[in-house]
Amino acid sequence: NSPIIAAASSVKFALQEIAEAFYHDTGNRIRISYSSSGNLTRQIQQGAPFELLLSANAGYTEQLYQQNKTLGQSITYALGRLVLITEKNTSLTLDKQLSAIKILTETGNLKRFAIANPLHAPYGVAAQEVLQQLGLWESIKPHLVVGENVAQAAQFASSGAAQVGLVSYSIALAPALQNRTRTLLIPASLHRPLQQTMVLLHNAGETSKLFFIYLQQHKARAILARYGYSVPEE
Amino acid sequence: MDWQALGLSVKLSLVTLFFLLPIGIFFGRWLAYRQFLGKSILQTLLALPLVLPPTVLGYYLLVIFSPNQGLGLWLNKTFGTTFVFNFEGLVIASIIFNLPFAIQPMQRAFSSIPRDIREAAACCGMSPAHVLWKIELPLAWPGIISAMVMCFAHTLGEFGIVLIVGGNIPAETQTIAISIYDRMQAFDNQSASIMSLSLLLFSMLTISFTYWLSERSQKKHV
Amino acid sequence: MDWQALGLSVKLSLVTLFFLLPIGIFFGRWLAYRQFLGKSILQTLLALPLVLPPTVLGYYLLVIFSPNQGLGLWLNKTFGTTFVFNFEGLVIASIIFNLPFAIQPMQRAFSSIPRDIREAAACCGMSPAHVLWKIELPLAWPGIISAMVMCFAHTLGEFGIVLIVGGNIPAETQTIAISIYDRMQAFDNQSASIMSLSLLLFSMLTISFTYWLSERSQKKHV
Amino acid sequence: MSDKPNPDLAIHISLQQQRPIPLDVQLDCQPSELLALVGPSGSGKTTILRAIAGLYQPENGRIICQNEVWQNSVQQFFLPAHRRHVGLVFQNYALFPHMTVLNNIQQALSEIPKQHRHSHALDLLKKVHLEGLDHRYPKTLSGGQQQRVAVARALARNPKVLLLDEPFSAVDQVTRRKLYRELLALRKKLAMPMIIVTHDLEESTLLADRIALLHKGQILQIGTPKSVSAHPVTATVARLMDQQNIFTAQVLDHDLTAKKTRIHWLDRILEASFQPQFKINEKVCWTIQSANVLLHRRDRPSNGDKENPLHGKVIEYMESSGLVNMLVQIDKELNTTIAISVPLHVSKRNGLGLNEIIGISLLSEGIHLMPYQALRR
Amino acid sequence: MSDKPNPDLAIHISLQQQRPIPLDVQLDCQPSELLALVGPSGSGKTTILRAIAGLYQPENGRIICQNEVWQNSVQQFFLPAHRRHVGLVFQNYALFPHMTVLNNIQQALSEIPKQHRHSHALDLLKKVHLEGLDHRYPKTLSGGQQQRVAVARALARNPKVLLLDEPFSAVDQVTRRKLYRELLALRKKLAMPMIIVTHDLEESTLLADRIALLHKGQILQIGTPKSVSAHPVTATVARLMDQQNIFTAQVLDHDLTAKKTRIHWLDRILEASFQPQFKINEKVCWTIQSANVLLHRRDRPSNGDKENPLHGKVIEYMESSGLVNMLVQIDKELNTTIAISVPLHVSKRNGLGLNEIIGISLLSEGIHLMPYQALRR
Ligand SMILES: Nc1ncnc2c1ncn2[C@@H]1O[C@H](COP(=O)(O)OP(=O)(O)OP(=O)(O)O)[C@@H](O)[C@H]1O
Ligand SMILES: Nc1ncnc2c1ncn2[C@@H]1O[C@H](COP(=O)(O)OP(=O)(O)OP(=O)(O)O)[C@@H](O)[C@H]1O
Ligand SMILES: [Mg+2]
Ligand SMILES: [Mg+2]
Repeated sequence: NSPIIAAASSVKFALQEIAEAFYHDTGNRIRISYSSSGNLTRQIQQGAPFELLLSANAGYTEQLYQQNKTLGQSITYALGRLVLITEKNTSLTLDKQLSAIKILTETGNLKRFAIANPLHAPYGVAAQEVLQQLGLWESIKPHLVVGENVAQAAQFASSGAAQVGLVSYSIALAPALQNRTRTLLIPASLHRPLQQTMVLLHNAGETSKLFFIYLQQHKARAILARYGYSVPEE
Repeated sequence: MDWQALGLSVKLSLVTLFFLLPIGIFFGRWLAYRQFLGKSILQTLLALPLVLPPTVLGYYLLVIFSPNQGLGLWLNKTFGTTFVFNFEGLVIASIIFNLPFAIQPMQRAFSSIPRDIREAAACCGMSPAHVLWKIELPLAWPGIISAMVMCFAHTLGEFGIVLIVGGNIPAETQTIAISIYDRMQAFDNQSASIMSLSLLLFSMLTISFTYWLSERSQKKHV
Repeated sequence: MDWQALGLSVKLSLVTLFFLLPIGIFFGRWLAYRQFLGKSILQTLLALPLVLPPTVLGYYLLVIFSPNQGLGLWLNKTFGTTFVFNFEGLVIASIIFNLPFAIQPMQRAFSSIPRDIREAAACCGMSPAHVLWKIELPLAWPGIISAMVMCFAHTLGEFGIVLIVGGNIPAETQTIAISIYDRMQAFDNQSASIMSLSLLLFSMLTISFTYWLSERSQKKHV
Repeated sequence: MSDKPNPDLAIHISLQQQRPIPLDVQLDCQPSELLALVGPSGSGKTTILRAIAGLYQPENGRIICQNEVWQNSVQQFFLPAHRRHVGLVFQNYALFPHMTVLNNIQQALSEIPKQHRHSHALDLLKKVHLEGLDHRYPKTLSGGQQQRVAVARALARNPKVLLLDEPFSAVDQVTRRKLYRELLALRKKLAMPMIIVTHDLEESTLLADRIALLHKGQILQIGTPKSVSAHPVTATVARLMDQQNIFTAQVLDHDLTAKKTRIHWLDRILEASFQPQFKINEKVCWTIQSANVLLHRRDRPSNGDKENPLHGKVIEYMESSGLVNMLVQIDKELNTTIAISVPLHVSKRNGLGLNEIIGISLLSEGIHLMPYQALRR
Repeated sequence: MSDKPNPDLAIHISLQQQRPIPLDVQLDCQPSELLALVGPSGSGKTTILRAIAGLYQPENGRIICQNEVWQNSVQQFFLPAHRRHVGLVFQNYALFPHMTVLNNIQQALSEIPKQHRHSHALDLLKKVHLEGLDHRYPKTLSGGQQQRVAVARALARNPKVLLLDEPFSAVDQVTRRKLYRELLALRKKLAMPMIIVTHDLEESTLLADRIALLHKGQILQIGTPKSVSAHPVTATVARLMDQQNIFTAQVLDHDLTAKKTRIHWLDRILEASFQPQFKINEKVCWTIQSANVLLHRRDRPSNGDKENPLHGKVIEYMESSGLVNMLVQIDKELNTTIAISVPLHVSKRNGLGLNEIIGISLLSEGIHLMPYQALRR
């Protein structure tokens, strides 16, 4: 009976492949329950049988640690990156300073700008920071459409319902999106690091512990990097 | 308490009911009184909006109404408006996901009216519209009311579709359900609970008043 | 296609129906035939599960049934099992969020049975149970069927509550709705669409067959 | 009830209530007795049957059937309908719409062995002359056919009391006559009380041992059909029994030797049957059945013609199935008329018709006196 | 129809169909005429009314009312019910349960000005003797009260044709008599055809100008009530008209001078009214209304006694509202009986009773011959 680990939906792309590799290398299967990091945290607090939590936000793992639900401290296994995303055939030029978007707001041509919910989604928080850094927050705020999570924000932007959006790099790399969108990586300096943390929960078994370690090893890090994460120094 | 969101939700519910009432009556009545080939298929189609997860249904609506292509493009050209990220879009989405709750109970309500009573009405010289208004609607009323109550509650509570089609824009598409959900996700349990409770209380008052009114009007003759 | 998830969903739907049928019949009948103080309040309570966003309702259920405290603790001690993060939990959640869909239409169905027919049955010496079985159920059948169909569809499609209470555990609590939702979130649109389509087709077949059966049995005497 | 078990197979009913439906009734009905409840529309007949069946619970009531208490409101006891063993034909039939005719009847046969039910139900269908309709659904039956299914279903129960609420109202006369015969045969066979509600006075006379005349929830008179129609206790009863000849008069004297009572009516003196309970000079009402009014035959005068002879003009003349019903105007100013019916052939021989002046005699034995009350027509 | 508008206010009905309900009917009804549809239960009476009202569409039908085509199946034309202007009383009333009595009636008053509706509806309620019940809901009314509301509602429409499906079946005899009077008054006032379905032969004789006897969807005979009951065209008609005295015989000869036809019946010879259309030696059925059977009075023998005298034993003796109905056994082996009814006082004077041997005479004028058919009793 393979252990269940909980993972934020946003790491699904990479994690799927890592789990395959893990199975290939160790012969152990894991089952993964995806949800928002917040949901998962709550479920863990209410006794969910998860053995490992991969959160998109350092706050949740910390919270669980404080509440003595974990085996030890959390570890940052990757850092998320933001990209500016737009539908393929828009004429919008994408640049790191978002000047084209600035012009749109000034000319009143910006209709909808998609981000994840800055209230609770880590990529939403980061997106807000980026916009604030660039001094665009106030002018874009009225045009925001806010996704439940970063995937939803990407859906907004990729379907053309919103002109442009700030989403995670890992999502932008999804094959279905790559064909339909153009993206531009946002400098990591424009927001606080998007720490993807993980923590072993107190009922973690051997397999989970193995996987916890596996995630910190080279093979997993390579996969993570391929899926648009910066990987912290070993 | 997010009064704005509550207001929006109530407005959305009422506008939805405003459209659903005639739609439900029309189709409910039609399904109740007509026999035709493929009736069970049609009835089935009506239940289907329930089968898909709301978010998924919402995504398909988003794609369909998105102004870049197909229907959305045409709508945009024709009416100069899109049906995503605005109140109109929410209304359309609400209507679609409430169809089963509106039509099914009304169909049952209409089909439980004895045939000879409708016949007697025709023999009194009432036109079909008149019969509908004076005989069928009053007799189907309990069923219609409970259909409307379900739609009302369901619209207040639905957030999956609304979130996707509406884009969670404060004062425009951020309903109370989304607002509660957001607080909850942000671990603002207290706000979420207060808002949930207020919403429950408000619905409770509205709905039980509705039921009480409808019971009272029934009591005399049932 | 995620057959495992589909299987789980169908199983969940059927088990839910299995419990909801008697519950719906009991309460529907009770509400239909009894007059009592606070009846409208009770009917209102039945609609309330709809008012809260499913995820939020899911949280509250999670808290209530969580084995750490209160009811959940007691249940855990008494039955040796928890009702969260497993199939049993899903069933309970399903039952709760389907209550309005089960009870309301059944209430209408029972109350549209003419009183003198039930009286005639009593005068034939049938005990109340016998009357229920031989007279009321067959006559209320169309309403019961459509209630069951709604519950079936709704259980297939609900994912908010299921996600929270069940924990999205593959092969255990990951229903087809969640599975579709996950694919959608992962921009695996093709899988999501194929799965949605299959789910729709499957539901369509099941439901229209059900309707067809029920129509056919009605045709003779209506 | 006594200590010894007493083989009382009768049903005893006593119901009292003010509102919403006024009721004040005491009735009993012996096994094999057929009691007819008659009375104007809205007088409470259906309500009484429903109370007996346990479908309606009057405020105060005591119902005992075959020594079994069905209701005793003093002890707050009320036996539910399905445990009462009644056979009830509803005024509006109340057939089970989702069952065939045969199935409808079989529902009430739960107390006989399964394998006999089918043939028993078919027997009953035959009794109500509905052979061949066994597999039909109620909605495909005519009104009268439905009603007969309802009768068969009520009989099927093999009840302790049979309650029939206008069971033949929708059935044609020929079939009805056949059903009467079946009912009377049944009654001899089964020792149970039967209560029938009917509007048809002829029906009640033909079928019933006793009739109870109901008015506004009260029983005005109980007795054999003959006695109630010939000797109504009040003018109201006479009117409700469809008696057309009701008048007021004053008692003149009692002739003890001739056993006659003489009364003063209009400006005439009439000889009535001997009814000394009325005082001399007392104002009374009197009535005579139209069959007790004799036509003076122009072709062959008879002795009887001398009895209370009167003359008048025929102001209404109606033929109906071999009989002629006439209204004879005795006093033009007061518009006093007497109804009389004669066979058509007699009418023809005597050349009767509208506006003819004819002589009639009131048979003194047929003149029945009742306490005075103001008459409204 | 002709080119000139022809002020034909009658209704013409012609319906044919094999399945599911067999129908083959041609009828018309003149304005102010009251046509009674009679016939056994299930013969199609309700179906015909429904077809006229537009609630049932028979396969082939042509209905023209007051020169307006309502149905013409050749042209595929079918006017929907609400445009037909019919007043219909349903066999089961079909009142609107959510409306008061007054409101029920007002629904059919849409064609008169709003301010008059209230008083008009109250008037109608009075006509059906339901004053004071105007604010009641149907479920609080007794069967007969509901039926009368239905009648008032049908009248309210001021229809082009009035269709009454057993409109008085649940109403007591006294009220019914009053309603007859109202109906007859109405009929004089309003020039519309009226078709009434009834099981009550007395009702049809009292009310109807003509009766149409229906059997299995076919009209067997149409005519005045008198002619149909006195001169049924076949023995089936006689039987359906509740005629009890139906026998078979053989024509002996026709006496042209005495205008009599003689027939051979059992071992007797009877004189009948002159009916030369029947051939000598032809086998026939014959019938006599029981009112045309005369009792030989022991107290005063009369000339009439010589007409077709017979003797027999009384084997059934039933009193009912001043009349006595007897079955007299003429032939014991064949169990041939003749029904006769006499006034109670006559019976008493002659000391009649069960098992008495009595003499009777069959009035030759009352003996009516019909084509031969095997009789089933
Ligand atoms: N719920 C009620 N509230 C008030 N009055 C009622 C109610 N139900 C019945 N009644 C009245 O009670 C009286 C008795 O009704 P019931 O049905 O017993 O009459 P009935 O003798 O059977 O008449 P019918 O011969 O017309 O069937 C009627 O006058 C009716 O109007
Ligand atoms: N849907 C149907 N299918 C087959 N037969 C039917 C259907 N509906 C009615 N019938 C039959 O048609 C015949 C005529 O019915 P209808 O109601 O016209 O009779 P009716 O003359 O009004 O009888 P009653 O006097 O008993 O009311 C009946 O024998 C009935 O059984
Ligand atoms: Mg009654
Ligand atoms: Mg009929």
